[in-house]
Amino acid sequence: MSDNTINKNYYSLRQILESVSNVIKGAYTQPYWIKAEMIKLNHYPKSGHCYPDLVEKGNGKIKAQMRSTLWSGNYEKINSKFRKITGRELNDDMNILFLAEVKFDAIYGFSLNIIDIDADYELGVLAKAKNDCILKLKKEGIYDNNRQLKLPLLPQRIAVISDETSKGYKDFRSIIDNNTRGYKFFYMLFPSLLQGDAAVGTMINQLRQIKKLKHHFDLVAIIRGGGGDVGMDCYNRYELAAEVANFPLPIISGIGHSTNETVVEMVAHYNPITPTDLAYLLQQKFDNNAVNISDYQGIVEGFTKDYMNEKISVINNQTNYVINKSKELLNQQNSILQSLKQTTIFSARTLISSQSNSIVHISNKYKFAIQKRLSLEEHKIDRNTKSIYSIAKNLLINQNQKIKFVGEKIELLKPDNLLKKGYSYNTIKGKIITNLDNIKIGDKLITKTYSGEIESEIKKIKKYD
Amino acid sequence: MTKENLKYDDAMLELEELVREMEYGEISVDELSEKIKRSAFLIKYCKSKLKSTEEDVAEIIKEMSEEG
Amino acid sequence: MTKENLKYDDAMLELEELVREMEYGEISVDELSEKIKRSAFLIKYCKSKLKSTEEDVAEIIKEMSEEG
Amino acid sequence: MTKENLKYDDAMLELEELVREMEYGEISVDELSEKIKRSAFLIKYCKSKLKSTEEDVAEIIKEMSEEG
Amino acid sequence: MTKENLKYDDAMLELEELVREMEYGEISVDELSEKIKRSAFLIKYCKSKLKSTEEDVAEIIKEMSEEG
Amino acid sequence: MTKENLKYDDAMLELEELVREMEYGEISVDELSEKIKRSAFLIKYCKSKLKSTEEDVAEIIKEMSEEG
Amino acid sequence: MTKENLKYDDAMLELEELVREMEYGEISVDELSEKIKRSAFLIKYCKSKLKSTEEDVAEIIKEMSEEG
Repeated sequence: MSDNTINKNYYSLRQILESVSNVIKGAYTQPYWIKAEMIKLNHYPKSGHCYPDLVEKGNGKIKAQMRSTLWSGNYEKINSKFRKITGRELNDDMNILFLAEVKFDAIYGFSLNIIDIDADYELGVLAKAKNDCILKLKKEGIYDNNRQLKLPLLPQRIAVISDETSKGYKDFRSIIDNNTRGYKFFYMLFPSLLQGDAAVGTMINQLRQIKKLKHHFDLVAIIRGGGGDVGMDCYNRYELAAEVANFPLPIISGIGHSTNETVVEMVAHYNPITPTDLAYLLQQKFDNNAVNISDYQGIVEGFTKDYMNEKISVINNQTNYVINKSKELLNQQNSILQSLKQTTIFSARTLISSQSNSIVHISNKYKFAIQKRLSLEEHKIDRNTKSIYSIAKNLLINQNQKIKFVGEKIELLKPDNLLKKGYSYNTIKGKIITNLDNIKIGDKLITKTYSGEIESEIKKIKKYD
Repeated sequence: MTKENLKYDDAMLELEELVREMEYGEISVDELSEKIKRSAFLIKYCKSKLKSTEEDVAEIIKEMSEEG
Repeated sequence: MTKENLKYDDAMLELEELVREMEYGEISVDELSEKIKRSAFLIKYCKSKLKSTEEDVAEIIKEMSEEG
Repeated sequence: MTKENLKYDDAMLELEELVREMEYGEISVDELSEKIKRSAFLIKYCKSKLKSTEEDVAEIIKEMSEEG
Repeated sequence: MTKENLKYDDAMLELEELVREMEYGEISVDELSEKIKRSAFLIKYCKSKLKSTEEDVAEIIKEMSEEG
Repeated sequence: MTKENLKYDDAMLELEELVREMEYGEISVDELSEKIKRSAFLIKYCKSKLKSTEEDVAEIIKEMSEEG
Repeated sequence: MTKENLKYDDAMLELEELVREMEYGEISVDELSEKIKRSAFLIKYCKSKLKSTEEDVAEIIKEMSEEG
């Protein structure tokens, strides 16, 4: 184009710029939703306008860059809505989705006029950032670190990260300082911004300061309050959350808000939500301790009483036992002795009386045996005597009879007695005839009778065969 | 044989023999008288002997009884 | 045999022998008086012996009883 | 055996033996008096021994009782 | 065994043995006096031992009671 | 063991052993006095120890209570 | 352990242990005084701790500046 600069047709700058303006106006008839990173808001408080610097990066390099405009009227409207939805204000370093008119002005040149910013998009971005932060903490294994610290039983010495003017801090102090029970807290303020991006740095600084002095403190309280829900995003920031998670003292957060729990609150040792709650929590700990101590005191006192009573009663029991048992033992022995004595006496008496009986018995037996024996002998004598008498008598009687019998027999044999009965006998020559041999006829036969003799002569002799 | 020397038992024996002889008739009438005389003597003797013995025994028994 | 030397048991034995002899009729009338006399003596002897023993016993029993 | 050396138990044993002999008629009448005399002595002895023992015992028992 | 050396338990054992013997009639009249004497001694001894022990114990118990 | 070296628990153990012996009748009359004496000593000792402990403790508790 | 070196948590732990011992009856009379004394001390200490702290802002600030 440089070759025919002079005689070439040309357009005035205005013409050309108006032409560009027309083209653009023709091409970009409506506003467009554009995504970019707002690296600087460039808010001019005096005019109220903003001139956000927008860039688009890729692989670490800037791929597009542009300054935009956000007129004060829009700014107020957008910022208010943004704040309402996201809990943060428009600020530097934000990825935003905005509605902008693409304009070209001959005087002011090319511009993007931001007429709306999608707060929901920002919300998504924030949520993602928060989620990334949590994942990172977990991945690094520090997410639970602070919660795993042990809170001292008596959380008495408190490093407070807050702002002197913060309502939350005032609330906290008024509860802690005015506790009616006379609890003594020690707290020291480490002042810091409590919201907005800048707060991250100051809070980290103060935490590091406290870390150096950690032997003076039992815990760190992050106290914020009264500031509404704006600028809370700082509590989702990895740098701060990591510092909190890794902090060697338990961190208790009381940052009072109504939005979702921030990452700092998640990783903090405990999150009572509000400064008031935090103060009450601490006071509650003291109360618990006071109760515990007085419980223990009661136990110690009660125990001592019971213990002594028990020991005394054990000893008394043993004493009574020893006394009773000794008495019992002695009584027992006494009664054994008594019974042995009775048995001895009884046995001796029994023995003597049984022997006495034995003697009597044996005497009687003896007497009886003698008498029996004597009477037996007497009986024997009597029996013999009687035998002798009767035998003698019988003998004499027998002999008498015998004599009588013989006498009678002889009487019968006398011849005179036969003759008397009529018997007679014959004799020849004085001899009784017993055979006929010597008898002759003519012999003289004399027959003898009781009254006299008859003389006859034998005439005939007839012998029997 | 005198009365003194004659024993009761012998007298009885003789007596019994005499009786037997007489019973069997082996004795003549003449002897018979003699034998009868003898028997009478013996009987008398025995009776007296028995009587004296009886008296003795009675006496002894009486004595014993009296003594209890 | 005198009374002094005679034992009761022997006397009883003799007596029983006499009784036995008599029972079996072994005694003649001639001996009877003598034997009866002897028996009487023996009986008397035994009785008296028994009596004295009885008296002894009675005496002793009396003594025993008196001593309780 | 004198009273001093004689034991009660032995005396009782002897006495029982005497009774047995008496019951079984092993003692002759001639010995009877002697045995009875012995028995009487033994009985008397045992009684007196028992009596003296009884007195001793009674004395001891009395003492014991007095001591409670 | 003298009183000094005699233990209560041994005395009781001896006493029980004596009583047992008496109960079972194992003691003869001849020993009775002696045994009863021994029993009486043992009983007396045990009682006195018991009594002194009782006094000791009572004294100790009294002390204990006074001390509360 | 002197009072100084004796521990309450040991004293109680010994006492319990003594009581146990008594319960099981393992103590003879001969030992009784001695054992009772020992028991009394132990009881006295334990009681005094208990008393002093009680006083100590009462003092401590009193102080504790007074301080609120 | 002196009051200076004693931490509240340790004091409470020790106290709990002591109370546990008491509840489970593991304390002998010999130890009681000592244990109760210790308990009292710990209770006193813990109570006092509720109402006092040794921390000093000036000191901390001094420390801060020293460290840069």
